[in-house]
Amino acid sequence: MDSPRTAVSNPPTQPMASNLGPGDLIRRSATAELPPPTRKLTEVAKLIDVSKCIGCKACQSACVEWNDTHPAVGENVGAYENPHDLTENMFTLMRFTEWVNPETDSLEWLIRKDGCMHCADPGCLKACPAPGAIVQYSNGIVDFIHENCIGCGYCVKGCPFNIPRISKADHRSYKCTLCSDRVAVGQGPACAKACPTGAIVFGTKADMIKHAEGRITDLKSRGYANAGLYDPPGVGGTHVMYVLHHNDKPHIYANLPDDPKISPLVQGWKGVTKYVGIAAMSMMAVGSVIHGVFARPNRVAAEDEENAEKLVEGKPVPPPNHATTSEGR
Amino acid sequence: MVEKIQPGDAIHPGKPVTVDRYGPAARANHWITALSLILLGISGLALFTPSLYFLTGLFGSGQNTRAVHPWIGVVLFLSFFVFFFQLWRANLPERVDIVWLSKIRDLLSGHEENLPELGKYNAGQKFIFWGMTALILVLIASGVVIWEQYFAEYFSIPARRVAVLAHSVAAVLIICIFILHVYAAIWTRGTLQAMTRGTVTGGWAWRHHRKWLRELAGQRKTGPAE
Amino acid sequence: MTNAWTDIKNTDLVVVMGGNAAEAHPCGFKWVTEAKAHRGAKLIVVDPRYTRTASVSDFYAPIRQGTDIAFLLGVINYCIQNNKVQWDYTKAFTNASYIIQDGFGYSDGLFTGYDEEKRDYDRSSWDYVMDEDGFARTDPTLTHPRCVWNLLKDHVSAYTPEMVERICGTPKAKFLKVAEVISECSSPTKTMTSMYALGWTQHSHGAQNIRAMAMLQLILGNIGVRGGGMNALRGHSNIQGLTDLGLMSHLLTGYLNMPTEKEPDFETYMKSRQFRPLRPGQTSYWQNYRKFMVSFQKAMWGDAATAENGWGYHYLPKLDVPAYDVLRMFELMNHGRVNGYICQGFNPVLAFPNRGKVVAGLSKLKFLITMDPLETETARFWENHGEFNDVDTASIQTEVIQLPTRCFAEDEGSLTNSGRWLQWFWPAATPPGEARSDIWIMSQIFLRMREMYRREGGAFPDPLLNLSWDYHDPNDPEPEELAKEINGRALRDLTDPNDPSRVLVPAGKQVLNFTQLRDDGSTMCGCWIYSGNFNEAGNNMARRDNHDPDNTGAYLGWTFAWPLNRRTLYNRASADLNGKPWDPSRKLMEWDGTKWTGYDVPDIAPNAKPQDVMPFIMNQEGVSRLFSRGMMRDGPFPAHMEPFESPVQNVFNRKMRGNPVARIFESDVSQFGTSDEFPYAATSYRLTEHFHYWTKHNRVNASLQPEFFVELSEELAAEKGIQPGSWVRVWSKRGSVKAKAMVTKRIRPMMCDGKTVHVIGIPLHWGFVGAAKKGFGPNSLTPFVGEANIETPGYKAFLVNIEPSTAPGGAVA
Amino acid sequence: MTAAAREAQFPSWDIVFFGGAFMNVELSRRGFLKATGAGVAATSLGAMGFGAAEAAVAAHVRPLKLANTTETRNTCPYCSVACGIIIYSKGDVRKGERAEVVHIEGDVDHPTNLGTLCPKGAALKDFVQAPTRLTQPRIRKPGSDRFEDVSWDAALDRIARLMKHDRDANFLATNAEGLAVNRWTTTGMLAASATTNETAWTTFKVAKALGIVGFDNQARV
Repeated sequence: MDSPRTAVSNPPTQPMASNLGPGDLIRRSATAELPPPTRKLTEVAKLIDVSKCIGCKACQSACVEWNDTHPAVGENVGAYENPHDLTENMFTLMRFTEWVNPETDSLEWLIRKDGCMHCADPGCLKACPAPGAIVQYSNGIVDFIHENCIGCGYCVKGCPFNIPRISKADHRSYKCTLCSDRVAVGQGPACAKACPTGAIVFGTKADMIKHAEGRITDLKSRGYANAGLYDPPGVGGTHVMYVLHHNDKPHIYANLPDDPKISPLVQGWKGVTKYVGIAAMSMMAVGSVIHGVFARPNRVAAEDEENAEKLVEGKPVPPPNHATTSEGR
Repeated sequence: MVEKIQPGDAIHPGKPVTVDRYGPAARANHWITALSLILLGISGLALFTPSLYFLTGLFGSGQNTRAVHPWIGVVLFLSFFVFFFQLWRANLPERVDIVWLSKIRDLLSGHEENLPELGKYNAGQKFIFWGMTALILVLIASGVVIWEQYFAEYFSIPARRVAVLAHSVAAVLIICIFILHVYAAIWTRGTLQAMTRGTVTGGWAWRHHRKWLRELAGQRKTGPAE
Repeated sequence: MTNAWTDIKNTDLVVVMGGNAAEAHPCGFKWVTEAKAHRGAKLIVVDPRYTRTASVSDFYAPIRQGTDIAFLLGVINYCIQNNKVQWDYTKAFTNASYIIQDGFGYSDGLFTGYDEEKRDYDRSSWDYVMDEDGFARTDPTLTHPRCVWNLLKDHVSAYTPEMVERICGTPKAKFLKVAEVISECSSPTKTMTSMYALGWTQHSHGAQNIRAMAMLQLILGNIGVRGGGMNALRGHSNIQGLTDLGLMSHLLTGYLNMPTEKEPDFETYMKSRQFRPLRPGQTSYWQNYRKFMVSFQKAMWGDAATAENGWGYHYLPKLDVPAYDVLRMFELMNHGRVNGYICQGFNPVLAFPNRGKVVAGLSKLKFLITMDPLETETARFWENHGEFNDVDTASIQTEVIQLPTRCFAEDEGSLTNSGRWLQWFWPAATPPGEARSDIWIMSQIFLRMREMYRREGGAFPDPLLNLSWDYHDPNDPEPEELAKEINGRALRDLTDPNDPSRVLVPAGKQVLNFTQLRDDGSTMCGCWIYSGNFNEAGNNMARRDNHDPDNTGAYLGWTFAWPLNRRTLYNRASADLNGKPWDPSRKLMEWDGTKWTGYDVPDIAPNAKPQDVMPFIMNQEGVSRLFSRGMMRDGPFPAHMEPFESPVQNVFNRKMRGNPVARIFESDVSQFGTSDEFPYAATSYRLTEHFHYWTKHNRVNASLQPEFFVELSEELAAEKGIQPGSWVRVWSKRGSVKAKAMVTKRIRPMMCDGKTVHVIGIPLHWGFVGAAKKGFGPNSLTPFVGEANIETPGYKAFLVNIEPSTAPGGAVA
Repeated sequence: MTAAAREAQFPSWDIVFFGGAFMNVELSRRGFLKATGAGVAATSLGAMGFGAAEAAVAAHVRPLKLANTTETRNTCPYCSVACGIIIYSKGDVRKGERAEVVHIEGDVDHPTNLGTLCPKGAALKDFVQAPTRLTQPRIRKPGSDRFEDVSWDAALDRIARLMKHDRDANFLATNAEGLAVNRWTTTGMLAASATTNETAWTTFKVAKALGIVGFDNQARV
């Protein structure tokens, strides 16, 4: 079979050194001078073939077990999504949409696995104020380093896909790590390993694009003329990609953004506002200092004190400058 | 519009004359506000730009900084608005403020005698007062929207993005105003004691707020001789 | 399953009907997606609901639950009308050419011989015309008007596309599309696989649902070939094993039958089991019945089983009714005629129909013993949980003993999967607290009772005292010892019949497989079909060679499959009468001139010439049966029958209710509802997030699907004023449940016989213990009626009513 | 002994990651993961002078939680696809140690599931460790509203006594025609379809020898 495997073997039980380290970082939040990476890893990607997905939630289950999270037992609100949204305890979520295809008038149950897209240009990382709380490895994984996270929620605003969730318990931000700990020892992500139908596959990004092409050809042969790969250029491409039967309208898949980008507001905030703001505050401070140094202080003269004493004592003092004060009366 | 004498303002004859400008409560409040603003500035700047992130060290950690900043904001908001209700009448704009502003060069170059006589506050002080008021409203409102721990979930992410941008811009402006305020207080010698001891000298009042002094004198609003 | 899970990748068309493979068997369904991705296979789903399986299908057609026979006979009719029949296969490998007796006929929805009083048929005329040598007469030209083929053609002719639409509610165009795609698989180079489950079995006419599809598969030539077959997707991990091992009322191991009162001695018992071939030269494998039976009896009673005592035949209980199935047991319980009940890993309070009757029955027991790793509703049936289990605790006089058992992670042994693979597994964890293995518990009960009988005597202690129990540690037999016992061994030296000096198997050694079993008491074997599982080569169930030469999906080196490590049943049918594969690209078995070769273990003797021995050697005919003679109580052909509770009447016979021969207990007759009172057609099913009533104990699965709900269409919700996510009450003649409403486009009203039919879907995973929210099961509503042949309760088609409601009393959390 | 048989004897080694039963995995696939930040490249990392940085690495990427666990081949107990699973435990029951399940994952060597699992199988650990697992024999007396703990001995003696009492009272040795029928219809048994064949055989022997005819399993439900 030529379909990619999600893992080369069962996870090892022998201690193994992790193979993702600081030398592999290509971006680190709030860090201007990152040492250049010591090597360039091949980019990886998780490909989610929505057309193969049966919505079984094995990915959710495997994710919870691997990451030792504790999603709450909620209630049914008349939908198959459970929990009802991503949470700090549920890094991935099947989203279900009952969509009637207007062209064929037939029902399609669109099921999309939501979760971090591992953008090449990650908005979360851009927004993050805490040095090293969000890192990007040269293989494309965007990972949250929770020890460094301060829980400000800026990543939430930075993310074009509405992914990170802040824990109310420990005030740290959580999302899919692409199982960086597994990838670091030669394993695919837990969700991809579990996926019963191979709707989730993992490998190099180049391989995944190739695999997607095969899937798209198959879908086109089954009548999905607009089948395509979702690898949005607005965020520089992603390391989690979708094969969609209707790639011309991603929004029908539970509001998957048609053309995601980091919001201009966030760009403005983290860009021009920061630079202009710092410049303005600096100029203000520096201007004050310069003025203070070079201009004479505004001192009260002895004459002023005398005038004040005269006034208090009822003696004549210079009259008010009527030309300028009369209006105020 | 008649400018009222602020309660508590009074003249004490002597050499030099001293004038009560701020009572103890007002001064305490001012310093609470000032301290809050400084802490907010520090913690806010730490989260605003990575180059200042080290400032979180003052609060123990980034987590603490994130946690404490909004609460300080609440303190600032409350203390400032106590202040606001004390001072807003004295800060209402007047035509004289325009004249004063038009001659601001004379002020900066030390020719204050060319400026019109002023009441308790000059246009610069009023600008600071109203600027702070407006920005604090923007900051508290936007701050609530992005207060992750309690309120953020009630607002959409686009709204939060607007809020975080507004918060940043407002913060930059308020820091600028803060610098102006502090510098003006230092440059104008004799001012600081208004907020430390609560009094200014008669000369200071004569020089900077002559109308205010005249009014106090005219209303015989004099305290008992010491 | 006739084929293995891994074989599904070889198919061209997957028809999922009477099941929801993606939902209930996701990892097996993988092989459907493989077939789609790599062979361009198509997937068709026919179901009352647009299911998770439908979500990845190429074509979906709705069908009213319980009308699958009409649909399938419609497809057979379509194939015959359009000459889409694999003729060579049908003529050679089915009984199409067999001549049927003149007495047999069918009219008004009934076959000949119906006795309304007895609710049974006189089946004597449902048989072949025999010649003077006792062989069945045939007409290979298929021109004889009484040959099976012409009777079938006539029988299915009523099921036109219009009739299918009228009965099933499937729009004609959709039915025709399905029929057309299926009929293409009559080509020898195209195969179709049928994947079904309890959506077909849990009807009063369940077996006939399956027969209808099996017949279709036979005329398309899809049985015994790669990518074909009838694939029953079984529910529990070892349901296949427990059935194979005969843990049922009417069975012994390996599908040997329990004797009945009509068979007072061993020879009488054997007389009706001679299974003489019905065609000259055929192999009828059941002719070896005596060898298997004697070896089984020797395994049970060792030296106490002798030729003189019919190998301990008198130790075996004799049945007076076809079976003491669960419905009968609970009926008896309600009459106070059952005192004790042992539930080993079983939760009847949620599993059996008409929960009210189940709980009433349990309340009349003197004692109930439960063995389970988890809490069950059954062990706590006496506990009041508000609306969720509203019982009067103090009045329930049942003594309940709850025994904690190990679970899979702490246990060792083999499980037989749906594809008949016996797979060994090993323990990994220490059991919690004092949990003990089921083997230990059963041994303890046995040893203590045997000791009591030894000491005190009592009713017929012999079968107990003589039960073979020579284990290393009688208190706790090792799984491997038991597996060896199942495989069987020589009790004396087994010599070559042609050369008595040659010892084939020395005394005490394991037999190779069931071909070495004897009927003279010289061998013992617990379960003949499993024999070969643990022979002198070792534990074959633990083999882990996952080589798959030429990617056929056979995996002959992986564990052990019964029988004889065969992976595809009837695999000889993958080749034509000359032994050449129907599809050379999909070769399974091939006759090389002297023997059968290929990727599997041949289903007939390896040197049986292709023209001589037909593939279906478990049938006396050697061929498969389009006409099943008198072997099924409800007809030799399937015929449309409505569920007992149906929104519409049977269009062939408006007076007929349900399956005319299904057993109904008198007390249950008044418990059937009518469509006037209960207008909506309900069905029950499993969800992928849960496994029966186990995973509600698991916090992860509980969070993935936390709360009981029912599914209904937007149209019905609008009509009833039901909001999505709001509480509704659903009730039948037998009970009432409260659930959250899942309003969906995936269920649409259907038009059946001029009437709008609304479907309500009721999943089955909630109860009153565990991590998930408290809820109900569909069994509170379902009728107490069994399948006519094997008494599988019907859960898939019944009538309910629905209304907006409020949260149930008694905390949901 | 064939290789397969040997494996059968020693099935659950901490196995095959570096060799062994890889038959169904393309070797070429193993290449890419090394180059993608995956696996086994500790030496190359050291060679690049990052040996000292490894402590920092640990703080970055979570250390693999399966390190130093025991691996056991098992079969998912739910449906009859019978997926191969691997149980990772702390401690080794084969060495007589206390062992606790740390994680359960699909077995990639298994031909049917190829390492995949469904949402139930993927969460098996929480079945093994469910708070509602039973740990102690208990008895509910007639009319009582609670269970009481009892010892195994007491529970089993009681069961044997109850069963013998009922069997002796209601065993039908012969029917009306005097034919030996050896039926015990007043006590029934439901056998668990999730137990092993070996358990089933034990259960079968005991139940049929006792003459229990009200005997069934989940085949029908």
